[in-house]
Amino acid sequence: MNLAFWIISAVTVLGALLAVSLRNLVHCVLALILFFIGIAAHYFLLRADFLGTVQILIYVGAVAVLILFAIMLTHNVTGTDGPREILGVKWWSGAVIAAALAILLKKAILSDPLAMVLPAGDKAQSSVAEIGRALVANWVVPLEAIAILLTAALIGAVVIALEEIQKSR
Amino acid sequence: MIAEPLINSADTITTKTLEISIGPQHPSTHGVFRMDVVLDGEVVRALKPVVGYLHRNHEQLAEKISWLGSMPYTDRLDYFNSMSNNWAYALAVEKLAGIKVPERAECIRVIMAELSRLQNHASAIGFLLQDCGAWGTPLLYAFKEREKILDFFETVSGSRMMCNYFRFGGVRVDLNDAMLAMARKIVAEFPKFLDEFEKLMTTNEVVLARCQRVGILPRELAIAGSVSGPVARASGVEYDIRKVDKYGIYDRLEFGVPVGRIGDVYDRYYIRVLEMRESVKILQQVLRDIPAGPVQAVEVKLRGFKIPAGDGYGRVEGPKGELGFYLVSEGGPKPYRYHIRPPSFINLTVLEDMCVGHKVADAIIILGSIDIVLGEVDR
Amino acid sequence: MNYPGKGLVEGLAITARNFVGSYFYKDRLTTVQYPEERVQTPENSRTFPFLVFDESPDKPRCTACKICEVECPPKCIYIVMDRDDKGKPLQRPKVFDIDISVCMQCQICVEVCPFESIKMDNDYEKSRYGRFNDLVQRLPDLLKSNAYYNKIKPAEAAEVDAKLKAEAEAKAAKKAAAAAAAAKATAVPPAGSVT
Amino acid sequence: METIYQILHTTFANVPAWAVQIAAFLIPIAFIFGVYPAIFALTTLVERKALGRIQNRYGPNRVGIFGILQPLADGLKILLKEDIVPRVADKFTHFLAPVLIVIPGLLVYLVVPVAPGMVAVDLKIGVLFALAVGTMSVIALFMAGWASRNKFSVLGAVRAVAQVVSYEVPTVMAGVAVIMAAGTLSTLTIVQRQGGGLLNISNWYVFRPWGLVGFALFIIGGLAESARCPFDLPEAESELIGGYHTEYSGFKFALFQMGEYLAGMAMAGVTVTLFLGGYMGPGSGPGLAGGLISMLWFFVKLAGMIGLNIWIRGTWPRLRVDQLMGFAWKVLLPLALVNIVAVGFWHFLTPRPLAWIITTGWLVIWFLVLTKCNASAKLEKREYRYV
Repeated sequence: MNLAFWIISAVTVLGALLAVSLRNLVHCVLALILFFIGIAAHYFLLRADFLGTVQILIYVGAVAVLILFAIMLTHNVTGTDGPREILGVKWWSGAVIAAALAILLKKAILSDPLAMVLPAGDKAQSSVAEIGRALVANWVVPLEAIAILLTAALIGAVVIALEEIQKSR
Repeated sequence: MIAEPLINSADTITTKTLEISIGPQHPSTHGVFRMDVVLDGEVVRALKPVVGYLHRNHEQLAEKISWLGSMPYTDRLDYFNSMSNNWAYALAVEKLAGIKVPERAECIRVIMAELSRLQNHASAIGFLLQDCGAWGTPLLYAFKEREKILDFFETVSGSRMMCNYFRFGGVRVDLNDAMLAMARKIVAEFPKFLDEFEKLMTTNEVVLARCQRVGILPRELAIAGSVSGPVARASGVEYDIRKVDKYGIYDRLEFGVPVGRIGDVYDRYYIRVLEMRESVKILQQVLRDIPAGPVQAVEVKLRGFKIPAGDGYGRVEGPKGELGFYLVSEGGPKPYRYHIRPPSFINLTVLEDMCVGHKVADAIIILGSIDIVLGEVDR
Repeated sequence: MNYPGKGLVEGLAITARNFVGSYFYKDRLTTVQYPEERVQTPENSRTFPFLVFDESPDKPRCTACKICEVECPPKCIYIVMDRDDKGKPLQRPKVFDIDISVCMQCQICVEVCPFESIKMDNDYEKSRYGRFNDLVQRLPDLLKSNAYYNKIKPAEAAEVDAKLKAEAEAKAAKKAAAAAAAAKATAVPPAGSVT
Repeated sequence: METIYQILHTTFANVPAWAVQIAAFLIPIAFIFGVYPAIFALTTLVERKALGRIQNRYGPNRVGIFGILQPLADGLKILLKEDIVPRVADKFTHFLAPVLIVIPGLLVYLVVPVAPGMVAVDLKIGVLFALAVGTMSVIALFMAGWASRNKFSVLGAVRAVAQVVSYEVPTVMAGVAVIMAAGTLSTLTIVQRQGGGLLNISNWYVFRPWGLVGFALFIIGGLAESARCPFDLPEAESELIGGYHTEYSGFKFALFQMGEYLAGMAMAGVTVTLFLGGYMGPGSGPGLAGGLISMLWFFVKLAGMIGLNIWIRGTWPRLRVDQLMGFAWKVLLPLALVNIVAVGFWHFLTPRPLAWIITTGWLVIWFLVLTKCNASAKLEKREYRYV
């Protein structure tokens, strides 16, 4: 089981690194998608198949497309025309923040070995039913709040679109 | 005329317009024809038609050849219906030279022109629906009917599309009984095809959604742009040369001329369907009472045919619109000036006014609904 | 009863009828499998011109009068008259080329030819590999017998033959009459001088 | 996969466990890779012949007896075709796009049950997995359109992405209706729930009022997702020449075709599983004979769905982009939500006839309301006068 874990983690980290270092913006997004798929693979590895599928459905299917559309609206997408400095001042500040974060999380990462997370039986029951029951039973209020938020967002999108149609007619 | 590059469609995001050229090598421009389209997203902001790719210098050429010599070239103008092109040229020369055409030849001319109108309108709506996206089915049904008519043209004149069948003062070959029977069979089967076609497409919701209220040509613009033919009649212009000039024997035949009201792509489609039904009525009348007699005026010489000096303009109601020939003769065997009024070219001038504000997909259909043929546009 | 998808469903019904019909009714299926089956070309159909000869290929009807070369709109015919060794023109073409890549099959040459020597063929398989000299039909390729002409266009050929025969008889009759007249003229003076 | 593992384990007892494990894993994969691309090849031929017959002409009949070898000939031809990559194209993305378009098409078949117990992976979240993987093709479409640096391709790609994303929502909602009725996400149990009843047919979900609506939504969603007529906007020849695969030639173009056809067949497979009772048919059941008959039933239904696609492709013209979007958001999505409520009624109203009346009534009322309020495609009464 560990071998699969290390391979998938390597792919995910590679995706993340590429996402920040490639010149062409579209390639960065593709690397980001590779990263999302890597995370989905982790979920499948941990027998959380519902979460893995939802990860693919939401992140790869919708968020990545959103980012791609956002890129379409930017100008220098191919990254060849603008000035590029990778080792400028920003790089150092980034590294310092990352180091501080690592120290804080050290305790959580190293406290428990991997085994604890894996469920007892080798063939664990699918988590869909439990997630559904939990969502509707003791997490009902946040569920309804999110529902209202999403509806508001939907109505907002419609309003913006209507404005544009009024203007262009 | 090209719109300024940055259009500020929303106060925050400025989107650039996309300039693409549809054509000259494009699946749905009905020939070598280019449209420089400025797109804002999917919406057409500006459209400039570019023509001239198929220019063959026909009018200059005609001044070097004898009167009869340029008759085969008129087949290549609107290569979909060579019969009505021939008729327009023959009519212009007969008006100029004062030649009288025998009765049977006039009947044969009406038969040929109306048959060519049937196959032209059938292919026109076939191509229009092909542009709408129906995968070739309506087009091939229309072409099945067109094949029958082209076979009849080949049996009579020798060639399917380049007939070169009309002569000054009549027609070249007489119709024997076998050919008349063939024509009657075609005319009898045509309404069956039309009913099947109408049931397939006229009430189809997708066609309605795509064609209704798209590319509206207002009546005043149609008259101002001197648009002629089904495109004008769909917008409400009541003008059909067969009724105005009453050339040939059209005054003795009773038939209706359908006129629309709104003038969008759907009207232009349906006007052509109704015109086909009228042409079938005309053909039935002519085929019923075609008289016997000579098919060629006697006094027309084949070689050394001269026309007294002067100029004249003869026109015919072709399937695409008013096809006219303006000829100037200075008494010699060759015309001094030979000018053609091409309906497709003139109908094309209003293309931009119809397309602006619509989507790219609509621009293609509007072009299809005008039914242009590049041989006639570029001459 | 007009339910929302009525037009769409009717359209489907039509295509279904055509689909099924193409298996049963022969008139619905109009494809002709070209190399195996061929469409029988009608008699009047015309592709490219050819020259007719009566008895043997070296005596074509054509007298190289060049009327067709002059009248041809796209100017695709080139004729050189044959001369014997002393330079006297023979009524026969030495060179008769038709460039079928230029010819637009308009059949004006057939109408203006006074000697009924050039006619329209209806053999449409004339594609060649070469583009320049393959597509120019020389005199030997153009010459075809009158029998061939009768085979492909019986009605038209019969009409032409009848016309030619009538002319020949008229000329023979005229010559006979002229000969008779000449003979009478020579016969009478001796009688006249006697009296 | 578990059933194959048991079968193999019992028959080859002496073979070590891990070898049997790998074999049990590879056989379904081989089945999917073998059968479905073969069906794709056959579909291209059947489609061309059927379209031909609709248009009163023969389809391809030169290669092989009735044109049987035509797919082979097409494959060979496209292998030999030169693979032109535009100079300005973004090489890496241009190369990756065709690969990424085929993967989702094949992944969906993992969860489609072909016979009792015969499903590649018996995922507990089968339906959700099938629909989630369907969205991955969006990325490949965009990459193809963007990488070829051709204005028409970009237009086609933007249209394709908008279309697939906006038709994904009604399709998933329609799937939710079936999941509520069956109570599980696993495709195998969904199919088992549709068994029984008269001749194994009367329990299919398509014979329920809400099932019929769901079935229609799934067909329309399937057509839209695989960009087939009347929604073939992305590669609409008359406007955008080839859409996102204009700049592809050679085998990359064949991969695009395969990806599109496989996605279309995958949606057809999921529709058959959810609504037409997967492999349930008069003779199907466990055991060798029953298994074979049920497999036959599955492929007959799949062929029926593909036939419907071809039939529609030969008849209807295509919609415009804004009508397409309007249709998805203004008609299909509300209908799907209404359908979910209908399943709620169906579940809680125990007396069968009462449940039937209420759900049918509810759906019909909503259907009329929806068609009334966006009645754009009504035949305007046009009168033509004769001069």
